[in-house]
Amino acid sequence: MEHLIDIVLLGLLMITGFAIVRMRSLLAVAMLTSIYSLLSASLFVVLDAVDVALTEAAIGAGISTILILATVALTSDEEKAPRHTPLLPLVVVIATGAALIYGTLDMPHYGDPTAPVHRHVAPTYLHDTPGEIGVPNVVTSVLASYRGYDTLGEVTVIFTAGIGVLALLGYRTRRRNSQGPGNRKLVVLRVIAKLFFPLILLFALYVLFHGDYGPGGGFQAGVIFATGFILYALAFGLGNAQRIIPHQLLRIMAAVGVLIYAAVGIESMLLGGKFLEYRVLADDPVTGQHLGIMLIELGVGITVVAVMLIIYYGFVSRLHSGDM
Amino acid sequence: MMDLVLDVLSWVCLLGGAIFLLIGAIGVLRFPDFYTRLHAVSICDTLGAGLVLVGLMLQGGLSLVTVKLLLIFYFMIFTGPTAVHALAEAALQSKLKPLVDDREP
Amino acid sequence: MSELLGHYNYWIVIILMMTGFYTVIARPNLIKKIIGLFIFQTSVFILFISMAKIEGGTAPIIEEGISVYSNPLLHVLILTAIVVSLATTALGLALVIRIRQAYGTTNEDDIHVQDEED
Amino acid sequence: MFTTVSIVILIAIAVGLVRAFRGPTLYDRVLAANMIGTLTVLMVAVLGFMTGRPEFLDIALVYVLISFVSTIAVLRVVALRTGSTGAGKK
Repeated sequence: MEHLIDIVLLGLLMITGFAIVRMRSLLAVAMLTSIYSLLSASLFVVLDAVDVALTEAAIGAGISTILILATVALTSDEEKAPRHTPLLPLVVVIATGAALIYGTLDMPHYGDPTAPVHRHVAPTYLHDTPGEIGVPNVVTSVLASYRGYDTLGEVTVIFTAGIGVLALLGYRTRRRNSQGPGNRKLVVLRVIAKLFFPLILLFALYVLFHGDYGPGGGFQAGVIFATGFILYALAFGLGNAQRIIPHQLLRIMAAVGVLIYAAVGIESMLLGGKFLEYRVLADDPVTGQHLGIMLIELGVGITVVAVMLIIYYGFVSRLHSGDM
Repeated sequence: MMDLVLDVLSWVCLLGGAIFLLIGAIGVLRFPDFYTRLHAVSICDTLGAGLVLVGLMLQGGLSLVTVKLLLIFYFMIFTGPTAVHALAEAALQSKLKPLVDDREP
Repeated sequence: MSELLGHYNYWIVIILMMTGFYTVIARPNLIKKIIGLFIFQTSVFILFISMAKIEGGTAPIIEEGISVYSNPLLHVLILTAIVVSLATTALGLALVIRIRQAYGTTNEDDIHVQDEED
Repeated sequence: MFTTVSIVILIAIAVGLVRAFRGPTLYDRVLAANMIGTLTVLMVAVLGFMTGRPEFLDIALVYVLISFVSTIAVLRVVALRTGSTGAGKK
């Protein structure tokens, strides 16, 4: 049965991909991109990757779509036809595709438990996690502990992207919220936003600290937290959102998150371990691991929230009316 | 005995939800204009989704799963209508005309 | 038949990948190119997650009474890759906005024409 | 039984996709995206029960929130566009 769902979802994804290429209206393409993300996220659930599904839904269907839409709104909607007939690209693409498909013939079958990818370090992680780290979610333990260096690198990449967007788009603070004529139409949205804003933030904290036991962690929680603020900004205007969490604070937060992460590493060195070796952080190795994972997830979360909001503010503050 | 009753109830709810989802989907495909399609989507969002979630709650029994399902239910009954309302508002705002039957009665 | 089912995921992934690739190289609109890149990235995610799946396995969250789990390592790689993909998408879109400011267009062909005129 | 429900959900998603492709207005596409969001939530919930690990409903919760916020965001951005240039009708 799961096979059937897998096959149907992949088919739908393929059709959506073709439609995205064919369609000329970029706003429509942005909507299809959002659908594409949702479909791939549900595919990840079918393929057992719950953490990945959580991230893809929050990032692909949420923030990416909003950014693409904001860019379309800032530039132009219609796509011009290409000047040249796309014959050469078509040949290149078909040739590359054929070569890649030829390459897959040597790959192990889908779902094969003896595939080389399952023979290397993954069994060790699965086997050692309960004893060494003491958290049930192996994805969290690999992400935060076994491969903590990688994750530090990723967080730095996010931080750099935030700086890049800041350098390219700058920011414009809005002191006052414009009380334009359109605002009375937002009553329903505002009531709902007031109701949901605290719930979303609470849920983000749950995802952050429950990440050891279920799907979740710093990346996902950060994005959900930022989504809460985006909802607030949509309902009450960007100016009011910036009053709650001003731009200066965001820039500090982005740096603080990375620093917390690196500081945990240095702290563990000072306590006589290696860089990011959490078990020296407490008397009991397992408690130390818990503490370390908690702290670095917090750092990741803070950076991700800050960078997401920096990006969002950067894009949306360029839209003219500033109502959102 | 109690288990059997709960099971049957939950199957009834799930099947009912599925039927409403199907009806909503057909409506989205077949209705003539945007404003009529909104009605079809509302069926999916509230009745269809609600019944499926209730059916799952009956399966879950008294546990954290049911609490989460309740939370999803709670979110859904608020977000669905709000989103549809915002959509209708935005469409009206952009002067999208509803399709009117102007034949003589 | 088993050959077909065994490689179905990979083939669809390659078709998606090529769709994204085609959009990037053949379409002159810069936003469309970035969306093509997004499709390409997602296809890579699906490739990795398909490889991580083990028949009869379940999500890699340890619980009593379950012995087969899907591969957590690939999940970790893709989890971080998704966040990085957002970072690249955001940077790309920011660049598009700046290019539009400088050239007044998001069409690559028009930009080339303007560059040649200068 | 879960199988039946998930097949129905898949059919409904496919129908929603058809609507998203055909349009004709942007609002129809947003409507289709919103519907697919709802259906995905249900799909994830049913899948959890089907595979016997229903504790992953957090994902479904996130989907509800995200699809709501992105629908609202789309509408606000489109409203800004129609306000300034009068585009976005088709």
